[in-house]
Amino acid sequence: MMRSAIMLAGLLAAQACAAQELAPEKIGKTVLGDFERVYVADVVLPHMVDGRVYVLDVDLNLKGMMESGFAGMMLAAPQRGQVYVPTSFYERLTRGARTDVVQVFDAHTLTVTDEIPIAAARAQALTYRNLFQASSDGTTLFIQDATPATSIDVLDVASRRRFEVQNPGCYGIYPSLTNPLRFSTLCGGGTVGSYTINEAHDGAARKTSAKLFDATNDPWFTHAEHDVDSYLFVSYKGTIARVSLEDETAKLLDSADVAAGAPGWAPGGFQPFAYDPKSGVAYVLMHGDAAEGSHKNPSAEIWSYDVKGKKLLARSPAAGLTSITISPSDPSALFAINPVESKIQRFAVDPQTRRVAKTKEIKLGESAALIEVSK
Amino acid sequence: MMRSAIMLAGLLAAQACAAQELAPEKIGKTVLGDFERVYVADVVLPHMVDGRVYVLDVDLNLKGMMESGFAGMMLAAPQRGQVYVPTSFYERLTRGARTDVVQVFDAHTLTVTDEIPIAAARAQALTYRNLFQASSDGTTLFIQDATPATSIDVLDVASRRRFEVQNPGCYGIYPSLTNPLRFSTLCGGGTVGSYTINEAHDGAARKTSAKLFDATNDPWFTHAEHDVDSYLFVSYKGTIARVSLEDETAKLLDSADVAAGAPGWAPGGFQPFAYDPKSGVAYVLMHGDAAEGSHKNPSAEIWSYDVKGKKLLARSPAAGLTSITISPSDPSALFAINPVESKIQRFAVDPQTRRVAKTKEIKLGESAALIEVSK
Amino acid sequence: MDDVIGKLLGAFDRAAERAARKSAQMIGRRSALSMLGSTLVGGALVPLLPFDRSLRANAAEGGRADATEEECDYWRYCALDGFLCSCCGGSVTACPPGAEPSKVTWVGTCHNAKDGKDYIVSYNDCCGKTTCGRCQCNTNLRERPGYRMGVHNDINWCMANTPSMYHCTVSVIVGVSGKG
Amino acid sequence: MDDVIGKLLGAFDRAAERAARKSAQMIGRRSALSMLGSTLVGGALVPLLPFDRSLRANAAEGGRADATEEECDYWRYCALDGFLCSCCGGSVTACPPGAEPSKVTWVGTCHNAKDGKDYIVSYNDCCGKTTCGRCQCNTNLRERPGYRMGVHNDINWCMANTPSMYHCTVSVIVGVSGKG
Repeated sequence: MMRSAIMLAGLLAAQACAAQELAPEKIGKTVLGDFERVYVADVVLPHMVDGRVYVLDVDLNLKGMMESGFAGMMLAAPQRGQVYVPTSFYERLTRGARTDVVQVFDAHTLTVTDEIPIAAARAQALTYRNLFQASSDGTTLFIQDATPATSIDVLDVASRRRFEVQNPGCYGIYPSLTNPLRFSTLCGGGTVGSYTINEAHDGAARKTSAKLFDATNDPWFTHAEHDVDSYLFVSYKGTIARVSLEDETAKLLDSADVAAGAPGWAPGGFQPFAYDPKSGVAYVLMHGDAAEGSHKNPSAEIWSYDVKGKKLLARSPAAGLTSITISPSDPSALFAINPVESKIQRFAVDPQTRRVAKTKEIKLGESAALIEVSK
Repeated sequence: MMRSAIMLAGLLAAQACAAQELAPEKIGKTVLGDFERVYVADVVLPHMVDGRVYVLDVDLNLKGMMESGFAGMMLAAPQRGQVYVPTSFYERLTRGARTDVVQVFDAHTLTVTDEIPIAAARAQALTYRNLFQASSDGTTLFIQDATPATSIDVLDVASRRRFEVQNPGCYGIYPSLTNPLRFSTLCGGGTVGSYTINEAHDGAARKTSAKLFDATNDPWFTHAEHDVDSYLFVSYKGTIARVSLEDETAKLLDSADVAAGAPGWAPGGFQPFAYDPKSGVAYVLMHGDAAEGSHKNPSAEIWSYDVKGKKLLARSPAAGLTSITISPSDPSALFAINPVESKIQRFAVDPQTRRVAKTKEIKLGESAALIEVSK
Repeated sequence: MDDVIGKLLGAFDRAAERAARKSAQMIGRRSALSMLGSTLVGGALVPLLPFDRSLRANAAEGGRADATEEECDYWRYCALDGFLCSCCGGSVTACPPGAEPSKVTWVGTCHNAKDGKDYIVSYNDCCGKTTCGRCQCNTNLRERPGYRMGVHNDINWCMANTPSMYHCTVSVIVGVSGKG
Repeated sequence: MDDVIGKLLGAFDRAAERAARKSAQMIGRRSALSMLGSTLVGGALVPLLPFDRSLRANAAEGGRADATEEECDYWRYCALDGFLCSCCGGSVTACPPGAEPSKVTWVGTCHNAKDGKDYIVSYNDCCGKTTCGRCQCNTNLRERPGYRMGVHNDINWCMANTPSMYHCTVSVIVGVSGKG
């Protein structure tokens, strides 16, 4: 096409005045380099068959997108230069046979280079981080199923072998930070179930923790953050719990109350907090007039909370956010989803005061719920 | 599910105070009756895989929807209680093998009851009425193809046999109003090509009219309206041409100039006029400051024009419309798409003055382009 | 009341565990589901309501008394995440044309200001049509994460239907709450 | 100029007619297209420009001189119906990651206020990704209905690509117009 277009342009140019005119151009294609990416998963509720994962740079320039189909999930695998996007396809868009696969996107071309078939039982859910995770060494993928009975599919990426473990009454996947054969799940009784994959890699034994939280009165959000050696969970009322998932049985290490001394305030959203392991500061999306049923309310403020020191460092106005994350390479950069204004926003953290201020935004997304920063 | 839910409700009710409480309910399904329908085809440009045809009653209550996939078309077949919706499906939503079919929807259940395979060559275009039509007796469907070379697929609904006729340099399908074996097409040279299907029903000879319009300086919109025995076309500058497509060769019968004496005004939109055969009045979407390139501009006014008497009867303010149609059963009811406000609107025609006034509207549609009223 | 729920919740988990043992040879979720059918689909999911009612806030409680059935504030919609079928060609309790009620559901407990009672509402998704897209609501009274699946609303409850495409959500009264 | 276009337009139609005769046995459009390849895909579509330039209105002509490449008023976008690739991870002339330029295109003739010249712009759709959805433009200078296909923009110009999914549109200068 372009060759002949240029020939043609030559023909036309011959008839035209020659000076200073713009030269004929070639159509380019775009391949992404190795910059740090902000991934925004948008399930597009009004058109759920057409979900997508947006790819931005840290300056919030949109660099491309990946198709995530109907209620797809996403997980970046930067060490492989890939992004995993499990989803469901139907023979006739909304009807006919259902096929579930993990689409393997090349992180530079944003094309699907591979597809791994999975059971048509994966949770067709809003994009929560902990419904689709990888083992600490990246060799194994964990997929939350719900039919609505819950189970977890354990998929070896290289061999594509998979097996299923039941997690009845439990939900969410929290891989051990050090042991690639171990992952945990949150259970409705307030316990944590921890699975250890057997040597044959075809099953996993489960051990249940003591009761660590009150799922009735103050449930934990399923979103969790990593510290260096432990996970942090936050509860509807604002308790931050530090939990070790490294042993056969999960253990509560510590807890702190973000909202202590601030009645009526509580965390909210789909990804209600981010955590900076270096400074030990959590950034929590907080709303006032908190009440039963307000746990997905958008933020009024971002609270900077010293988890180890158990101290509220700063409260910064930041309206309309339901998901927040932090750059692993630059802990002064927060990224958030503002579904009220259909925007993705960047915030800068003042390293002294830990106050947070909006520095950039882009109009993007319709039902975005998950935001991740990754090389 | 409902049975056991009701059992359960019984159980619970036994524990509750008895008086005046709402009774347990059954989940219902909805089947549509035989009312006159307003069909609105929306290609949903921001999510083109998820096009839909909305079904409303004439009071603009939304009654349901039909999936029209990627750049689908629609044609009601009320005598069969069906709606034809040709579209394209891909194995993996946006990639993989393409399959084109005519989906046959039951007009009462809005489910797909049949699928007729067609060539993967149909024009994946904005929903223009004349890209997908039926013969006067309803037995044959005509599908405009574009690869971009243009052809028309002729499909016998009962036998599903089809053949293809080329219409190079031409576009659009205008079935004869009386002869089910004849259909015409508009050509870039300003002529009309008319096809007559042979007795074997496997080919069609084409005859080309005299030059009827100036495709360079004042092209006809491809949207056309029926009179009793002829078609009406309108040009970019506002000429309404009456054309007979009943014979082997198309003939211009008459023409009139809607915009005569109103410099700067011209028709615009995707479905820029409607016509009432009983009164001979056309309702034309008109915009001011008309210029080259403004032919899809939304309306500022609706002009009521007596086509036979060649007289402008009324100018009524009606902003933002790009498609308009009329009820076949009630020529005082106009229906229009307002993409500026994402609304579907109903207008009443005053039978004396032919002035038009908005009477109802519903927020609906993202990229709706075609609106049809049908039993 | 809590006892009833506890038992049913327990039954749900025990059924799933039984299924798990039986499906040790990896027979696939569909089979597991059909085995669960009689307990799970047959009702065990409906009455999960393990929450302290004292937590209720008036603000979130009863919606607006004058809200229409096409508004998120309508009293029955107190824990509804999705599109109202009443805006999509159906009604509060009926799926729009072409859509099938979901076989499994989540529930809410909503306060009806008119009679002062609390009702258990089954939120059935309507399935098999493309997402309606109109009247999107997201209310979460007593909604809980997926480890309390029967009161979780951030998942496609058409999951057990074929096809499992989500269209919109109805709100069906299945009973009055014990404390109503 | 009009002569050149007339010849090319004629060549397009003749090629299509030749293909039609050859495809009398219903060999399918894909084959017909590949037969057409050398003339049709090879360039005949580009220079369809059969319009009286005197019709031009200043208002619709040149966009806004200060418009950015992410605005519909940018001068090259004078007949662009679709999403700007410059808002989707590509640029004015480059497809975003994963998208392939369309094999066939429509053209516009747009006035560049900076040098006072009119350029022939090829509007290539970028194909194979889901619709971008950002920066939707609909400008129609010298746009014509599908019977002048090479200057028609209400159709998916990914139609000859596999897959034919539409993502966004680039605007590529292919030459300066004869009257520029």
